[in-house]
Amino acid sequence: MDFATVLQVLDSTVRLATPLLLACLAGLFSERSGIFDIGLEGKMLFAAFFSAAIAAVTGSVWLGLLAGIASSMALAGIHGLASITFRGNQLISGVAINFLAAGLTVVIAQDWFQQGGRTPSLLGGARFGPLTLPFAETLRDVPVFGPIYHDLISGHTILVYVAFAMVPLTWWVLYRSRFGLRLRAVGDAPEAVDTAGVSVIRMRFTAVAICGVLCGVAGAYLATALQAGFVKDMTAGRGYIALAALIFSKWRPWYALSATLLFGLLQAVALRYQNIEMGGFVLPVQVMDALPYILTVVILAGFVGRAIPPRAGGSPYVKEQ
Amino acid sequence: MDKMPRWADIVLIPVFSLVLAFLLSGLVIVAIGEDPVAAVKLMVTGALGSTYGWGYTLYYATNFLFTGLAFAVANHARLFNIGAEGQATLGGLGVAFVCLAIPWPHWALALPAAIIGGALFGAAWAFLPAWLQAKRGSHIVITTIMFNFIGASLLNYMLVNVMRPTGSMDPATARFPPGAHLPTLHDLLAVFGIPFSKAAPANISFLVAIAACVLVWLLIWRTRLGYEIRAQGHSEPAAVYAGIRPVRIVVLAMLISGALAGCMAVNNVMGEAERLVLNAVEGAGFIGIAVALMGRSHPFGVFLAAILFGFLYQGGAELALWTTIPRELIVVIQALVILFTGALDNMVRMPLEKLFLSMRKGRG
Amino acid sequence: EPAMIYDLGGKFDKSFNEAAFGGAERWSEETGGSYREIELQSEAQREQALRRFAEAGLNPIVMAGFAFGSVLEEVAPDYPDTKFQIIDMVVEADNVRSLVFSEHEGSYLVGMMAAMASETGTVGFVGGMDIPLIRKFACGYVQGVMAANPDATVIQNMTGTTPAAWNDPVKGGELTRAQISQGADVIYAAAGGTGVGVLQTAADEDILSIGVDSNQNYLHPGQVLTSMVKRVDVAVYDAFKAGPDLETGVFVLGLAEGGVDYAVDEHNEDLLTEEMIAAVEDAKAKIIAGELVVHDYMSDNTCPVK
Amino acid sequence: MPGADTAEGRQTAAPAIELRGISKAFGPVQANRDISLKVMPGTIHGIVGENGAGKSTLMSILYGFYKADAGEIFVGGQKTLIPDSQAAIKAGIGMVFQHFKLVQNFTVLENVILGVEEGARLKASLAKARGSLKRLAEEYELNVDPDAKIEDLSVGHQQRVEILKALYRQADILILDEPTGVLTPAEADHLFRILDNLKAEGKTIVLITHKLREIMAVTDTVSVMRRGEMTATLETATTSPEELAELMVGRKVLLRVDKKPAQPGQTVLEVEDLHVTDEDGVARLKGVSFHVRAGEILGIAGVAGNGQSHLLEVLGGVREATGRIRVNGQDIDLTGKHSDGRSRRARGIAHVPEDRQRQGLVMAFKAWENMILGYHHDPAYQKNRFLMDNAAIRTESAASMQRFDVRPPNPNLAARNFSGGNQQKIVLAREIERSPDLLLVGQPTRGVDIGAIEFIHQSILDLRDAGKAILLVSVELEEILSMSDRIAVIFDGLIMGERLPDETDEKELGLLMAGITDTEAPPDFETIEAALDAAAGPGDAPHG
Ligand SMILES: Nc1ncnc2c1ncn2[C@@H]1O[C@H](COP(=O)(O)OP(=O)(O)OP(=O)(O)O)[C@@H](O)[C@H]1O
Ligand SMILES: Nc1ncnc2c1ncn2[C@@H]1O[C@H](COP(=O)(O)OP(=O)(O)OP(=O)(O)O)[C@@H](O)[C@H]1O
Ligand SMILES: [Mg+2]
Ligand SMILES: [Mg+2]
Repeated sequence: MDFATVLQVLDSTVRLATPLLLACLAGLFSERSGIFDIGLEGKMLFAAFFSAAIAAVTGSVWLGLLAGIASSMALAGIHGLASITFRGNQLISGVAINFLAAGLTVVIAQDWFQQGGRTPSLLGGARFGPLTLPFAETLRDVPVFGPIYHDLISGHTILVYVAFAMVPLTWWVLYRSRFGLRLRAVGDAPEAVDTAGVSVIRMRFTAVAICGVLCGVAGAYLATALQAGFVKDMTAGRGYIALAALIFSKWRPWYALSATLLFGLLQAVALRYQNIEMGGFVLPVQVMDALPYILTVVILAGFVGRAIPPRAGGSPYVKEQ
Repeated sequence: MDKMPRWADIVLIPVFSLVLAFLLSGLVIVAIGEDPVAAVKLMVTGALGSTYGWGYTLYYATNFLFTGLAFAVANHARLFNIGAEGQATLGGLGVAFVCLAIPWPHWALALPAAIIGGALFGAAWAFLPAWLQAKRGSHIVITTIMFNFIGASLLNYMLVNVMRPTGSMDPATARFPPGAHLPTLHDLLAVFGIPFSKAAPANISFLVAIAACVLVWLLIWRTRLGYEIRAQGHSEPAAVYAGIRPVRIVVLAMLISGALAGCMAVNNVMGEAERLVLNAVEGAGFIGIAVALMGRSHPFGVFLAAILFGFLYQGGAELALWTTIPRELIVVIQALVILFTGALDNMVRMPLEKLFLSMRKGRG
Repeated sequence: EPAMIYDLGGKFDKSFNEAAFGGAERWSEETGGSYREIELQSEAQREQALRRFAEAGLNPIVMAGFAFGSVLEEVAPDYPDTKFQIIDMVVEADNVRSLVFSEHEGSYLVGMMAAMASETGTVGFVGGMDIPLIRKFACGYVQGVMAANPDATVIQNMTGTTPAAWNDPVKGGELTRAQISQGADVIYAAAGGTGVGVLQTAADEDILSIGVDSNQNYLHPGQVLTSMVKRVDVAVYDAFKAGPDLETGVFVLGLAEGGVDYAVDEHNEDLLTEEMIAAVEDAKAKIIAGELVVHDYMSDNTCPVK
Repeated sequence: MPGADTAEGRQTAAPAIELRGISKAFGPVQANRDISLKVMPGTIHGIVGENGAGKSTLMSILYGFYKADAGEIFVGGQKTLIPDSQAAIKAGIGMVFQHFKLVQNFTVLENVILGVEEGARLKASLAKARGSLKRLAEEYELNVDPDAKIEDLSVGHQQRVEILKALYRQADILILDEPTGVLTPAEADHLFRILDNLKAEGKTIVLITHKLREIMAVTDTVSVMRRGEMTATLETATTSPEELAELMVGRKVLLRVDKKPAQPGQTVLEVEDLHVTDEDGVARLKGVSFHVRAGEILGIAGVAGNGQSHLLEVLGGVREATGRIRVNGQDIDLTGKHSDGRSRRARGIAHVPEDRQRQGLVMAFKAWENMILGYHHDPAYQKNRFLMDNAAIRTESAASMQRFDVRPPNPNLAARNFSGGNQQKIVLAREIERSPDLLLVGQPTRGVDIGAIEFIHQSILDLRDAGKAILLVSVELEEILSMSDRIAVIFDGLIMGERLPDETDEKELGLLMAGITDTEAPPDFETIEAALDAAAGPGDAPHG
């Protein structure tokens, strides 16, 4: 594998990892506050649709992004209502949200655009274009660093940089800010937060809202940056993979980055080397297709070990039975 | 010491929740310019108004019963088995092997063999995630998600490259021999002189599923293993104190769960399609999660929830057949039903509890 | 009143089912007639839809997809007065019209065009799922490429193994990029909704793509080399028009019958050189005349070229 | 010096806290009924009452944790609305809950600042809190490492953190709910000295406890609660433990253990050179040897965290170990398939674990299901090869709950719906009713009211008198001294020595517990204190 190929695979890794990373960090905020969220998939899908739809109608990708975020937050609001206010089952609520998004996006898309549950293709300003970082062209010919900078680091859409910037930001918020302290506390010992005079409900709603924002960005990334429009079910299970990455990363931001990059890399490699010949025998495409998943299990079993979720995760905060 | 009579909790709350879900669904139907009353009528008559409708409703319900029970058993041990989809896929493979291996003389022989085949394959697919969880602490949610994908790849490979009859366009196995065809409810009820639609796919697997319900109920609440599973699920330290080995419970609970999921193939693969096709499970594994959670992991609750979802599926099919309501709208209705009955139930419960409490106080 | 049954992909799958839908709509517009339709949600509904429509007196009933074969075999004899038309599969029954398309022939032609349009000598193929039908597309395509440029390389990829494989434009886009990085500059997509992503990414990366089933040239004018059209729309239109008098039997719709073809319109005419058109038309004529036989993957489950 | 100058203050100043007509129901349970209470500033007020009397509920209402259904709260004479803890903190109220409200994986510092951070960034808050904590620690002798994780602290230290939390929030009124339930006598003494200091500063303290000794020693006034109502409020000086006990329970209670001399028989349990290393690789038992004979109680005294919990767990089959254990002369496997609780029970060992809510009971199980926990394989409970005989189990459980005076004696009630004392009785009933050869008991009366303590002690003594061997682990020196026939003191994974109860006293045992065997030159108090601090390793979970 030559250097250029490595760069291409890594470049692909970055693109594939970005939506996972955003969704994973989204889940991190929610679950750190004690609200489990298997509705990442649905929120992303919802945002993918609304961002594409609004971008298509207005011609502005930024309005699209806002719409995506708002729509994802609306679903997050339902999740919060069900699991915080009404102390419902968080898993059921998540499942319902996934269904709701899968159905509503297509119904609304058909109603609005009559294009078979798709949005029109986005053109020009209705899409996020690649950003060329400063000096990318000039530095291009510098050996090793040049290509890395030009091909791998530069040339992504803004949302990719946002996603990666979210990692240190999340870390800082989580471990260095008042909000983060309370967030971590509320996921581990809500009664401690409550008796310290902080509203558990407000903390959890805030966390769920942040989750909505990040899922919104992830969905918008899929529909308006990577692709140019919405296609039904276009999240294709990425929400579940993000959930797996979240557990993999043991609910920590830097680990989340590594986990999603790992998933991205495994996929990029599997896509790039789909037809591998081993001594005259061509590995069936199905093996390569399953490879990322198999490797995930192997790595999980071999190196990662036990993941302990936030202690109060998954259960509503109930003071009185 | 309860705040509300049990019947209110079991009957009133689900009914009110359902009504809410349907009201909201009605609004969505109005929004896209259709008649909600007619739609609901069509769903109800289509799904419950004839033996034909019941035949389909029960067919779907059977699938959800198996996957719902599968999730419920694991859930009693606090294992979130998200992998019923993959386990049922593999169960299909097992059932197909059994059905194609021997020219079965009679279904009465083929059925138990197929149950064993499906259960074994389903259980096998659950084993590794279970073992990894028990021994290595690998989170069962990740491993079962991964095994769903791996299972899909495996099935794809088997159907396209191994089990497909040459020259066939369809990535599916050959038809099962007639001796492996299961009697439908039409055939079964005809024995008792009860007329039942011939066209509907509900078959003897429904009875197998009901038997599975009873067995799961016995297992969980009447056997030592069930006792140990529940103890482990509620409190691992207490289980260890009681001399219960967590590794054993995790593995056993998942094997049973996988076996139940695998048994679903007896219904859809052997009973309905009579051959194995790609994606035969069609998301029933995920519906099973909702069914089990809505049924509070109790076989009877799972039964009711499965029937509800069978109704939604068949009613939805009727909508799709006779109206221009898009099929995704049915998904929306399902979502609302799950949301209101499963997650927003307290929205109904809280005011009801207050009502009952004040009534009790009023009385004395 | 005729009826149309779409396969699980749904009538807006941007390719096969959507073409069928297009044919039905055209009939409805032209004749003012109405028709029934259903988009299946589950395997069990195949038989259900067939029976329910037949019992309701709908005639003819058209279904799109090979997966109906096994069910139709059972159902058709029960409704001798109803005519059925199945696309992509042969069902032997008196009241069934079976239509199979020679996708390999159409794919052969676009393969030739791909090879001729390619500057790098490397072209790509993105399929939805590794199933025989898609292999048939791929095999015809590769033969065409090799015919035009024996030294060419064809990179073949499949998207996945779950139904999501047909609706994952993001993965389609990523596969496209992977193929581009390996030198491909023309990519043929036979992957439903995933193909939308292939065409999009190809346009973004300034290479050429080839659409499938419907004419997809308009999606990215000037950047889609051509589309391998499969006239499912015509098949449906004709069946609806014939009504209950639909002629039954097995029909193979190849280049000769106009069942498959490559698309030329205002969106891609600038991309096609005269030389290209000449070569392709020549091959087309030969195939129609029977002088050139494109190997059909389905005939023996193998492809003579890689 | 309680009394002297506060007496006249009481006439002039407004009460620090006044509750009027507080009522609170949890669903159908009326936890507090029309309760009124006045506490004068600068005094220590005690509250006693049976388990479930409503003490914690009342104080939680004052702290804004629960909302009262009816009633008013006055703080410093001002009517104050306390809808949440924020409001309580503002009103100068601090509370140390019965079940600590700490974030286990946070450091002490993080726990202290939680909710009262200085700004959006933590750095400044942490720095400031570090300074204040140091000052508070010096002022009140509240030493804790500010950077230690809570889960690594002993319960005693966790409690200090809770007190620091309240002081850091500048509480003038401090509520302590059963603070000494998990403390050693030395730790308790230390706590009471702190309380005295606080009182001297004019702070007001409310103390809930089951230990009448403590009430008599430190409070100025005391209230008694019974079944949700406030039945009496008395000047401590004018009452006696016996009177309080009777007010609480509604009958005369025997406050001293009344036991016959032991009649030891043959050796039942022999432990030789037992070693245990825990999950983190820390050696917890470093070669422990002892024996217990039939008909005697061996008490194990020690500061929590010195290995007694691990010892119990090894003997009970919850944990693997190396070394040698014999029961009735037969070797017991310490590792592998036959080292689990089931095998132990088959050998006649019964185990009342220290932590009843985590280990001893499945809180979601009904009482009858808990009554067979660990014995569910017993043939007596099986209907046939496959099914259990639930009806029989239920009947037997009801009878056995009746005998052990579990209230309510309803086998269909979930364990979590019983009060702490009654939960403990369920565990004891289960283990004792099987008449084991060897009974292991950990902290049998932790958090349990005096009525129940009397009963539990009597049940254990009855078993002893029936000729069974009993190993009693308790951090309550008083309990160890009054119950045991022999006492072994454990320190840092080693047995420091054995004493007979009549030939020793709390002071000597306290020194042994701190690892000091040289009784010739008794060290001064500070040294013992420091040694005990050091002795307190990672803590147990707060009791239930
Ligand atoms: N959060 C709650 N939800 C429901 N019931 C509760 C709750 N807290 C307490 N109760 C019930 O209220 C009653 C009073 O409980 P409380 O905890 O105040 O008693 P207590 O006097 O503190 O007992 P203990 O000495 O055991 O601590 C009991 O019957 C208890 O079961
Ligand atoms: N060396 C030992 N140390 C501790 N317990 C033991 C030992 N050997 C056997 N036991 C326990 O004593 C009980 C009876 O022992 P026995 O060997 O008769 O049973 P078993 O039927 O062989 O046990 P199992 O069915 O678990 O193999 C069992 O519960 C067993 O676990
Ligand atoms: Mg209390
Ligand atoms: Mg201890």
